[in-house]
Amino acid sequence: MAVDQVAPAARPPFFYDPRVRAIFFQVLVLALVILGGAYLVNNTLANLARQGIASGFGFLDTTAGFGISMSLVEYSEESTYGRVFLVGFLNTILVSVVGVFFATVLGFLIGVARLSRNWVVSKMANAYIETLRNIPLLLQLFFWYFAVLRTLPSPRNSVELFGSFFLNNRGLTSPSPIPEAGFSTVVISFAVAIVAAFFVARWARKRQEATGQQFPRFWAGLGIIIGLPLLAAIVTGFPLSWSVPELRGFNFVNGMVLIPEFVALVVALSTYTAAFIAEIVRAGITSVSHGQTEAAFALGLRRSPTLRLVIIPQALRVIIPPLTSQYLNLTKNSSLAAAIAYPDIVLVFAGTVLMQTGQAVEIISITMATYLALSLLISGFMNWYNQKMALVER
Amino acid sequence: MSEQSQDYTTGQHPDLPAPITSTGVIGWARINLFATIPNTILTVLAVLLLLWLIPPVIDWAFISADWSGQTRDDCTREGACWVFIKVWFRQLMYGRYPVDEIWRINLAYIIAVAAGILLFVPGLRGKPWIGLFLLAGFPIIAFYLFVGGSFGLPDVETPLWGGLFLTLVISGVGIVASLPIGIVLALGRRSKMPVVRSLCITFIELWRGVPLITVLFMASVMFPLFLPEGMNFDKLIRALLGVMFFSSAYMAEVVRGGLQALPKGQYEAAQALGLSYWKMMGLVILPQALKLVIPGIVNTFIGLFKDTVLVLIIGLFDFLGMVQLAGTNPDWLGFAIEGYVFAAFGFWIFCFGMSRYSQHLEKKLHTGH
Amino acid sequence: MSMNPHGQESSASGSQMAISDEVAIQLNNVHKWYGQFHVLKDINLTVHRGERIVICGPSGSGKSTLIRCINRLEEHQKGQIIVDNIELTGDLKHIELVRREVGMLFQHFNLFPHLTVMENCTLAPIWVRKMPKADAEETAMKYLERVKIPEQAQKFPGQLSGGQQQRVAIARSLCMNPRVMLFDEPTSALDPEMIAEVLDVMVGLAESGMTMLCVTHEMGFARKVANRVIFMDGGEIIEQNDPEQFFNNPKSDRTKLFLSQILHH
Amino acid sequence: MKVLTSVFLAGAAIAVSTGASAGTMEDVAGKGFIQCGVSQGLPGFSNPDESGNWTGIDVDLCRAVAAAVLGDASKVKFSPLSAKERFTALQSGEIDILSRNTTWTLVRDTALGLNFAGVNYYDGQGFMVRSDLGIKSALELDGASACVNIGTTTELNLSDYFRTNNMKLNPVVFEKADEVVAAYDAGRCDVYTTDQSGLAAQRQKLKDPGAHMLLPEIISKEPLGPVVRHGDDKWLDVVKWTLYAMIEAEELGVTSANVDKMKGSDNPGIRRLLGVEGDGGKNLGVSGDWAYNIVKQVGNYGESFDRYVGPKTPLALERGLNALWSDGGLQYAMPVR
Repeated sequence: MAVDQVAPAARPPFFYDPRVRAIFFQVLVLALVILGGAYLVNNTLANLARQGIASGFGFLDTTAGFGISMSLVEYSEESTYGRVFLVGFLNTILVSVVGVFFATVLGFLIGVARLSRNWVVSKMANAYIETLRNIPLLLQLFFWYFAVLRTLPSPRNSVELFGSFFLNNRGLTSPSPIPEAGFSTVVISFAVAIVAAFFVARWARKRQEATGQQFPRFWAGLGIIIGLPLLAAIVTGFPLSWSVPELRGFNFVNGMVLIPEFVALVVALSTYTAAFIAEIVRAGITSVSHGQTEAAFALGLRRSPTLRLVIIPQALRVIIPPLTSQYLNLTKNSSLAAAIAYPDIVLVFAGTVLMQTGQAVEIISITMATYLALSLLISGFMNWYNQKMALVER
Repeated sequence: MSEQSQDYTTGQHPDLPAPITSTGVIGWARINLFATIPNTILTVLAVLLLLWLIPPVIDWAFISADWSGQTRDDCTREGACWVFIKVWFRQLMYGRYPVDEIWRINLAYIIAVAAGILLFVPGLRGKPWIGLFLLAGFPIIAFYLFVGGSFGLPDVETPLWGGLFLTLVISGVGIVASLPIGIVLALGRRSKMPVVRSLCITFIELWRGVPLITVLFMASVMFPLFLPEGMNFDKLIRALLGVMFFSSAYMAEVVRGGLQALPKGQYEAAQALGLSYWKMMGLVILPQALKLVIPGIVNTFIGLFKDTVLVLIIGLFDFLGMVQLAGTNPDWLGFAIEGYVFAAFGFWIFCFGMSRYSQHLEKKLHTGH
Repeated sequence: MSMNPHGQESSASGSQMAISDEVAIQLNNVHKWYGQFHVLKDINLTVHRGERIVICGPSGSGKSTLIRCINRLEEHQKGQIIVDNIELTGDLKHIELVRREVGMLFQHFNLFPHLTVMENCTLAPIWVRKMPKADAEETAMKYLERVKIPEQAQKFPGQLSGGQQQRVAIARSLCMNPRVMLFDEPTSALDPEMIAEVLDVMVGLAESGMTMLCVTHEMGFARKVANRVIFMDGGEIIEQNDPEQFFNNPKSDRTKLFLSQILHH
Repeated sequence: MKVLTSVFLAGAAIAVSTGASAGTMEDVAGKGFIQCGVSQGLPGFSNPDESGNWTGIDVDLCRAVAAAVLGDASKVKFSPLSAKERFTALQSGEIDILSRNTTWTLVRDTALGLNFAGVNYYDGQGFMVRSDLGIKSALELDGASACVNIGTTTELNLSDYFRTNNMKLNPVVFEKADEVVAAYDAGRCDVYTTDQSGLAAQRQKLKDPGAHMLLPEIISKEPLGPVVRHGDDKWLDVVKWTLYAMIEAEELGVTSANVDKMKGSDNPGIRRLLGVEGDGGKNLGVSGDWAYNIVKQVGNYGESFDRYVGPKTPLALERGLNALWSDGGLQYAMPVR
């Protein structure tokens, strides 16, 4: 049988052509999804129309008429529902950022303690991790809120700390700073100090590369960042006065207050997430093989540069991706605020506004879209970071 | 040393006991507790912390706690009032499920536990079948047992379901339903077809990107509007749907991890043997990938199990919800702490047990691979 | 034969086995790119039934890609690949048919670790050839005996040594009763003492008249069984000849350089 | 997969109640019971006992509707609903009546697609504070923290009141009533505000009810009543007239104890109400003895009130605004004729 006889193959029958199959299948799936979606949308519209339920996003301009206990931006009862969204959103961001900060610090501490050669410390860290991560966060939140709230005194019997901080069951009241003329100088000098510290570090690195001489850039940088604003403050005569809280009626006026809902939420979120971060940190550090330490020691590096230049960069590469997803979890978990009256987006927007207007579809969609956007932002950052690290790896 | 070594000829050194400072209790303590001065300080501080923390808790929970009685008046002592838990125990476990019908729940538990134990018997043949039964057959049996209305069992409405039972139902349905959906989504996400892939990615990232609480809100206030007039789902079913979407997105990512962990050679060898896509997946790839991700599945289950408490926010009385309900009963005010401690303990036992199991599996897979 | 510019294969005589006139594999002007990278450049090759061809060349020369195109693990973008008179196109049916007839061995064996040796061998016969289980097992046993490990049939691949695993892989391919076997560096992941046992099986296979395409650097094997050696570099076939001529009298400088590197080490 | 799908479908089939789109009336007659949305636990209005039996005046209203439509007051199933879910549940047809101390407002009556069928409790928003705060009036509450239920009219009234009186307010809002009470009890707030009836009910849930007092101010009108879906006039009529029948029965002195005897009364009003004369029931689309069934099985309005919220109950609420119009109250039944 000669090869020459094989004619160029005819086009395969369409049902055996993978491209045709793929297109057919995809069109089918897409059609099903679109049909399903259209069915749901149609039902929803019909339901809304039949019962005369208002729809659309016009409600965002309506006056809210209710108060919110904590707001980072100007808010009053006359503000609109749109403003309520902003207030809730910012409160969500605030509690997430603060929670992430404390969770990271606590998590790294406990993760390192878990690896400590001290038996008691290591076991205690282990007990912490195993206890906290195996109990639902909501339960812990109730504990921190109700159990701790009950033990705090009423405002009249506040615990006084340093003369101007007051702790009671309305929260922690502290003096609030009031900037005066010249305060901007201090702020500017702070910014300048950060830039300067950055350049000093760069100069130090360049010099080390060129001459081999080393320079204590960390301490120098710290000195600049603290020293320069301090100097500016002294020169301008401390242009900051404090509004000291005082008890009037049955609550404190003036000063600023950290409401207990915020404190409970931050404590619960950060202690819970810290348990997971601790495990991540431990896994990250143990993932760097002991051979790396030995190799660094054998090269004559001392302990601190070994950690700084060899171990930590490698451990971080393992730690950062799961750490980011913990940050993501913490942000999403902050929605539990709704259970303890912290005015986050779920409580004030998906809660109060939803009930006032009854526009469930619009409001739940906005809320979910907001969280989705936050998640995509964080995971986008994570992907960027991973790619960067992967490049470094090769 | 040098004098000693002279006594022996080469190759004749007997074993000497280790110095006392490196063995036994003292040696252990020296190494693990008092290696350096900072270490010693740390040890002392830690022990002080424990001494400050633990005795009051033990005293409250055991020594001065009340254990017997029927009413709150029996709680006379300083410590915890476990009578509260005792009186409410049935509700905490089964909600308001009719007393005469509770045997149905227990029967389902027994079947599940028995099948579960069989899974642990080493060397038993047909474990995959038991697994399949737990995932496919058992839910059907449980469904008819719990809901009733057929086989001569009286109907039990879902608003009566509650307590730990409801928690198990929600997390169980979530995990069992999410497995097949998650597998399909994971395969879709790795598909070469752009439309399928982007649909799967959208679905997965959508549910993973939002908190469960908003999903549950959506289930409770938005789903009803999606359905045509005159048709609606039970509130529990709606919550279950929400939980299913949510957990299948997470499951998809777990399964995808397993698919990615398989070397490319496995796909190629299967193709070279002439297996079609679905045969390759069903016979070669998925069996391996799923086995690889069992720990991940268990971890997802733990997460889901903990997350189910959120259903109390939409008014279902799960384990924690029932504890809260009991705590606000006018006859039993002031014992909320006992309730919360009991709930925490219950959740902890389940989650800790499962996480130990998953760690054990991970180790086994690690060595057995 | 006009399609083949070299036309040397008929003179091949490295082996005692007869070569039929029947064409098993035919490649005409095959090109392949990975993105912008041109991995296969105008490959023309005719393999007759019963021929045993060894392909060698430096790493990255496209030799693995070439044989992976033959059972469509890689898709070529230009030219014709015809296996057993079936042209490889997008047609799923054709791909399926070709894969049934072409067995393949991998560098890393690629046994399925979750199946026993026996199950590895019977998987494809049962599911692709729709063979009854008992028949499939009988066939599998026959080939396991042929690769000299019938006693390992109930073990899992993880319990075997590398050499044993590769022999199982050979048996697994043979169970499909292929007309052509492709070998992608079958011994390069093995410890030296295990290479011999795999090569022995391969020699046995060659002697039975199997059409074989083998990417390998085992030059001893090439001398012993190949009736043609192909040298590839930069995605092209540089030279092909019978082993005698190829090793003793290479024509191209690139071949000479390559041979000097692998033979004098 | 297939098995799971079928299980799910089986579950769905059982859980889906395919209410006919013909109307709630036919729907109810078809399925043989009324699905009634109630609060998750508010003593006196709707509260479950340990075995899941519901009691309260809101519950009684649903039972009365069942008695009128189905002739059997026990043919009711209750869906406990949170404040957030209640309207959706009604809109979507999950429940047939919402009887969950819901305030009648313009927005709810219009933009939410609801219809209020009447008022079964005239209430007003009040304040509760700790006695030891030494406060006598709500006007002294400047700067106070107030615990309140989320998304209720109460929350809005509270804001309005503080605004009009130029006082500063720190609202602390919770989703569930129990959480509001718990937070107030824990000292998180100076004042707890909700409908006065609610204050009386929730007060029982405080650790030491005696240590708290109600302030005299009533800052709002809170007419609470049953709600039905918009656009189903027939069903609206039934619910509306069920409520009126209960009030009318009290006006006429017909009680569950004497209703059988009253059937023989020669008072034409009573005869019309109990279906001895006229065809009110037929016009309403129910049986002629609908009102008889209501009174016999549930009782008249006054009986229901006294049973669950009146002075002899732990709530100890006076009739006040809820007295009959003839006694100086607001409860006034449209003539049943």
